[in-house]
Amino acid sequence: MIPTPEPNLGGLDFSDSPINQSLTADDKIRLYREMVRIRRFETTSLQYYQKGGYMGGFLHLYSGQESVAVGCVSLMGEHDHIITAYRCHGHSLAVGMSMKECMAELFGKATGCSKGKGGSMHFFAPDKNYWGGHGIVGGQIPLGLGLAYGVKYKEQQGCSLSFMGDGAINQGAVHESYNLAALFELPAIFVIENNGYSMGTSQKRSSAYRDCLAQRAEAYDMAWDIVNGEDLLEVRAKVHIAMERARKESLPTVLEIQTYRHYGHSVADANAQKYRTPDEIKRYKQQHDPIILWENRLMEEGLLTEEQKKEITKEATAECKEAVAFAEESPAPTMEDIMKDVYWEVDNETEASKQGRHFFTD
Amino acid sequence: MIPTPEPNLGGLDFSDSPINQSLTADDKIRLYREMVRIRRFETTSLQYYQKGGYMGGFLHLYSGQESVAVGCVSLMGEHDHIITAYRCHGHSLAVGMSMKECMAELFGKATGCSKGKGGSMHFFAPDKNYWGGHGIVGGQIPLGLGLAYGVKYKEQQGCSLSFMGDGAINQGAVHESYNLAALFELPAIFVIENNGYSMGTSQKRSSAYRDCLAQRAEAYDMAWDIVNGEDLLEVRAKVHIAMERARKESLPTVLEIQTYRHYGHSVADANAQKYRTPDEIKRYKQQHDPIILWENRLMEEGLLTEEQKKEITKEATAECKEAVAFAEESPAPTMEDIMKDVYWEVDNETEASKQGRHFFTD
Amino acid sequence: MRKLLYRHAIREALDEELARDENVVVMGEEVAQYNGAYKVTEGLWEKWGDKRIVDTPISEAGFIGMGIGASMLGVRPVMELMFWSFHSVAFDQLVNNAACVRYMSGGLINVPIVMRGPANGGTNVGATHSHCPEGLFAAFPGLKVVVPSCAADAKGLMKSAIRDNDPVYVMENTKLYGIEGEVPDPEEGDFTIPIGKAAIKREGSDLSLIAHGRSVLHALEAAEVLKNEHGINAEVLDLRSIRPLDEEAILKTVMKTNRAVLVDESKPFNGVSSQIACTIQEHAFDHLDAPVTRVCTIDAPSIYSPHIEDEQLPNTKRVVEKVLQMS
Amino acid sequence: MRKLLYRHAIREALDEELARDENVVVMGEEVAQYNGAYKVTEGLWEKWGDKRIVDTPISEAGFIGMGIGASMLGVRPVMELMFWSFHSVAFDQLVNNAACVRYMSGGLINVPIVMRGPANGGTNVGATHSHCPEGLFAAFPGLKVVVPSCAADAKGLMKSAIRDNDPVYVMENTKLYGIEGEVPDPEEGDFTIPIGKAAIKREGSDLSLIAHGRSVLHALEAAEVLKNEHGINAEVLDLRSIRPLDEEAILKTVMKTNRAVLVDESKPFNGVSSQIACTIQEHAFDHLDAPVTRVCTIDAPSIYSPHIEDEQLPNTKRVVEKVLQMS
Ligand SMILES: Cc1ncc(C[n+]2csc(CCOP(=O)(O)OP(=O)(O)O)c2C)c(N)n1
Ligand SMILES: Cc1ncc(C[n+]2csc(CCOP(=O)(O)OP(=O)(O)O)c2C)c(N)n1
Ligand SMILES: [Mg+2]
Ligand SMILES: [Mg+2]
Repeated sequence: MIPTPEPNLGGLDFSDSPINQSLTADDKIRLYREMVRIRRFETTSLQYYQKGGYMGGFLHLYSGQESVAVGCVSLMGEHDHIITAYRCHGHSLAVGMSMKECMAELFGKATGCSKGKGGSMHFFAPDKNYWGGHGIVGGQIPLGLGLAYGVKYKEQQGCSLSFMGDGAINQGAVHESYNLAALFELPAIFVIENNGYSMGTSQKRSSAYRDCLAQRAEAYDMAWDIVNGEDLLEVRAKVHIAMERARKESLPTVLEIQTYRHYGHSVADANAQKYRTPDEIKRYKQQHDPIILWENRLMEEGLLTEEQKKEITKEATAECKEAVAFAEESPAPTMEDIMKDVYWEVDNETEASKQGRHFFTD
Repeated sequence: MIPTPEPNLGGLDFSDSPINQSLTADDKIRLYREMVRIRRFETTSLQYYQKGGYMGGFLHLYSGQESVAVGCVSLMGEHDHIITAYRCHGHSLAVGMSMKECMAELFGKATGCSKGKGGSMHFFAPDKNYWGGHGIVGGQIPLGLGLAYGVKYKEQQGCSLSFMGDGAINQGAVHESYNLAALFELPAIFVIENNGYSMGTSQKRSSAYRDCLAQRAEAYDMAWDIVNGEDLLEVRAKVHIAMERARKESLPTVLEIQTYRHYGHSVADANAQKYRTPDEIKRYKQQHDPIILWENRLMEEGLLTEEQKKEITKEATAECKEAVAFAEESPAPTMEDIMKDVYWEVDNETEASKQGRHFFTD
Repeated sequence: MRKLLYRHAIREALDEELARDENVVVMGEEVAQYNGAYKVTEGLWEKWGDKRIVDTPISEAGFIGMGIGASMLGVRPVMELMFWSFHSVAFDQLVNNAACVRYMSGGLINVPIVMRGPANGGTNVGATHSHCPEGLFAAFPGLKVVVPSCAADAKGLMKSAIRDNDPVYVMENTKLYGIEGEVPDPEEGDFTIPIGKAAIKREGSDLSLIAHGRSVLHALEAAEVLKNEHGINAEVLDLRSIRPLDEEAILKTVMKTNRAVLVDESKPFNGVSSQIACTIQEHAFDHLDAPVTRVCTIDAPSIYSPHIEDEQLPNTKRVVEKVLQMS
Repeated sequence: MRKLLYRHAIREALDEELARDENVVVMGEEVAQYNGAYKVTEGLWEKWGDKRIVDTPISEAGFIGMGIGASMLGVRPVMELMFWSFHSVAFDQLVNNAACVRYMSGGLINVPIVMRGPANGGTNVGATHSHCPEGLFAAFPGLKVVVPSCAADAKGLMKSAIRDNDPVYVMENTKLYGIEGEVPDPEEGDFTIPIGKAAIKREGSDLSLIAHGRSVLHALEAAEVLKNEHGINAEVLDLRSIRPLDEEAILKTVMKTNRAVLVDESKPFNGVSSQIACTIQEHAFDHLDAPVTRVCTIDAPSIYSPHIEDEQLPNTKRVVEKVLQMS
């Protein structure tokens, strides 16, 4: 039996943990830059969404949760894989996707990361071990489990990180995956990004639980931990432990990372200021913004100056502007494009693709 | 938080518990008779299945598990409902269905409880608060939850008992139901009839768990208990507590009742003597048969004589014979019958049934 | 006549049925406190309270199964799927428990439940959120499938669905929620539309456009273009329900015009229109002057790009083109 | 030629592919230690061990999703559904993740997975266990659906399915598992059958019987009866796969015989045959001497009773009757 941790929200300092001690000043600035880039990207997306005529569908912003994606991805090595839900821009940029391909995707352009076929919820970069961006709540979790299965099958030392929200944990497929991960001893880490709400429903109104959501892991005799997501170092320290458990012992973990989203569920959220009080939102933005907290720490440590800070923001802003220009100028997918990327065999014009009718449009 | 029980398998004597003290001698004999009837029914079914030509499809026998259905059903009142999986003959007879309608169903006859449409896995008697008999593993659990919802909605003091196997607990729908039951505070009791195997797979090979399967309830801060199913009195004592919790406090419980099936998974189980050693089977049959154990107790208590015992067996045997005769003589469903019982509105020839085409056979 | 938005027509139907029958309960994700993701249930929770309007967690298999179980006891749940596309996580409950429990019990049980929500493409939400499963569910005997194309139908069919003693799956449309239409005033009496009756939405003589849901709007627009620009006089039949299906009305219009073009947002393989073409050729073979042809969604998963998604769907231009191609 | 049971032909296919490619892994409930509920995988666990032949818990959504995820990394899982009917609890993984992830990623990902298991009625197991979902899955672009009717096809198509880089759903049949057929000896070389090629199983001139899966057997038997008792010479076309569909072969036989009767174990609403009738009338309209008609499963949930279930399904008698009814 794996011992269960005491949920620790006391605000311990995780800078001592080896994985954090190894961070150079450059590393720390890089983490800062990543978070700022994500924040900027989201602000820019929002701006163009609201202008109208640039994007369609949904836009689920990641602002406020940056430390989670950036912290986790900063720990990934060659054989570590990541998959997430529809609130995926943060993870996408964190793994190294360019703002251009991401913005072009939002703009529905053929130069987008998914050629304009996926949209906001469906960014992918398999070459960066990043497997999306998935719209069906909880549906990505069995896939993430499969990534862990693949890593183990190929006898690599690696793991998968599968992200979901606090609402997603009530999907049956998630529990089936917990059981399979524990039973098959797969190097799978399930990360609950707990921002307190699934759309307009608070954690208490959607989930029955004992102390916290991650604790459900005990049902499967699986390790778990709870993480204060506003602290980038705590994220790194605790996720690292889980990743090492996965890589070295081939054992799964459920992690609940407490975080907050600054905006509504999506840009269309008509009740964004109703189910959460304006006070609550303000408090989180002012006191728990992971970027501000990290910035303060770097300032205190003397690693970041006011100028550097401005410079980083300026760069990110410029990058966004370029991305928008690129997206705007890019061509839209054509009618012929609609029929591509359905079957691998057809796209590759193999022998197999030449037998029978694959598509039923006249 | 609901305190979690110490799993108690020490063989305590539950005869003291009030619900058992209230049992008259007649009651105790009746319980015995019910179990014997079920055992006989199964033996007879098996016999006719093996003869060939009488039944089709699957036959999942309940022999060895009788104390579970009989113990649970003996506690049911007016507003208590029950639903189970495909291994349903025991529950069906326990709620008071006649052997005739059950045997006729196995024989695929129009006089069967489901008019020959359901077969072995699908017995129903809504007039007895019995909602089946369901073939998709775990699929009945949300329905059972809905029965609890209905009871609460109608402001009745009652509960639902939803039975499943130890393999079924790994279906996502079960977990969704656990969460909903706890969150909505529904009078739902989930009974895991743990016979140690799902088909050829032992508990250890299908489920990750800490101490036992029912303990997964803790993930939802739900009450749970583990029950030695070979002891009818323990079944009654512990299930009664859960039912009272449901009826009085409108709170759910997960119960794991340990039991054993004497036969293979179904009559077609080619490996029935492989994944379980013949020794194991023998041991359970000889030392843990709930009927023998109850019989011994009644004998010891002087409530049952050797003659009475024989008489009861004889009666059950005669009842089976009659049931077989009834089933044999009964007519098979006709081609017209195939089209009945699809839509309520059509069967009742309502106005609604007269608009448009409902069926697409020429 | 009084005009209502499609979404408000549905809300009115729910409100009236909540008042009529205390067993009616509206359930789904965000239907209560949030007023519904698409505001269909706006104000109902405030009016009817926690017992009648119930928010659920994101557990479609669990809560839909729960609704089915409750309906067996006589509760009459109206379950919202935020998108019908999410049927995929509750499929077992939808096609086995709801559709088959009556049959498997030899008629002892019935399941008076309504499942409702939007089922359409055209909103740039990608492949997983843009399924049109009306043909898929109509394939299961035991189920009824209704697809209203206008506000009046949305109200009248919803009320019939709630009173029906069998499971009825109502497929609404996010692109129609904001469209206004005439709906009789409740003062004028209880307004219902029987399930299984198609409606001629436009009389014509040269060919029949047969459609359901939002495609009816494209058919009507195309009929105008055909009339004005090509002198072709098309009849438009709105199926309104897919099962039961008003085959009589289908065959009648085809026998009148001798030509049919089916407009159907389904993907072409086994879309609703596949079944209808099959039926027409079987039962009106000698009346057909040309093969039945179809305008469906172009056969690929639904694309996101707002620049092109409308082209993947049936639209007025594609309908006109298809008609003009007819021999 | 060497004869093999249908189930052994599949096993041989699995065995050969396990040997050919170390990424092939067979997974499902009871496939390993139990040898498979229907003994299709008999002996494979003993031969290939725990890594290649994997027993799973009863968690179809979980383990099928897991297989899809692993396949994105290049593992090539062959997943058994003990019954295809259990698709209902894994539907999201089957129609969204397997079918759409390639599209939604703009082609960056592919899913080289096989899902296999029996999909048929006729074994008296009732409505929930007797679904024939080949038409249902073929409706989803991104998926391929294969339905072998004999041992050789079962082997040859299975091997092609495993080598295919897209998701292929192979629908077997418990009523065929025990039927013997000629299958080329492995000594004679690697035996595969391309997916998407129909096969003329009997030449004829008077009408075309078009079928797939077990219905091919009924069609062949009916053809014999028609020949011997009625002097009617029927051609029998076995579709072998539903998507890709060999429309060329379908149209060719119809243009030859000018009459088609479709034999299809699907329920009639949006059965595979609905789509095929729709296609034939569209593309061979002028060649048809009579409407395309169909013999499907009678339109109700599948009945249990062994006295009558065979009558609910297509069978030789019903095919002959349907042909004789043709004008
Ligand atoms: C199966 C399914 N049901 C419902 C939805 C609609 N939906 C999308 S996001 C969402 C809320 C999810 O909340 P959570 O898991 O907490 O993630 P967050 O949005 O907070 O990141 C809902 C209900 C969906 N996409 N898929
Ligand atoms: C969704 C689904 N998957 C698989 C099956 C096939 N199946 C029927 S019973 C069974 C084993 C169930 O074992 P358990 O839940 O322990 O119940 P028991 O048979 O022991 O009573 C399996 C795998 C099914 N009917 N439904
Ligand atoms: Mg959340
Ligand atoms: Mg069991």
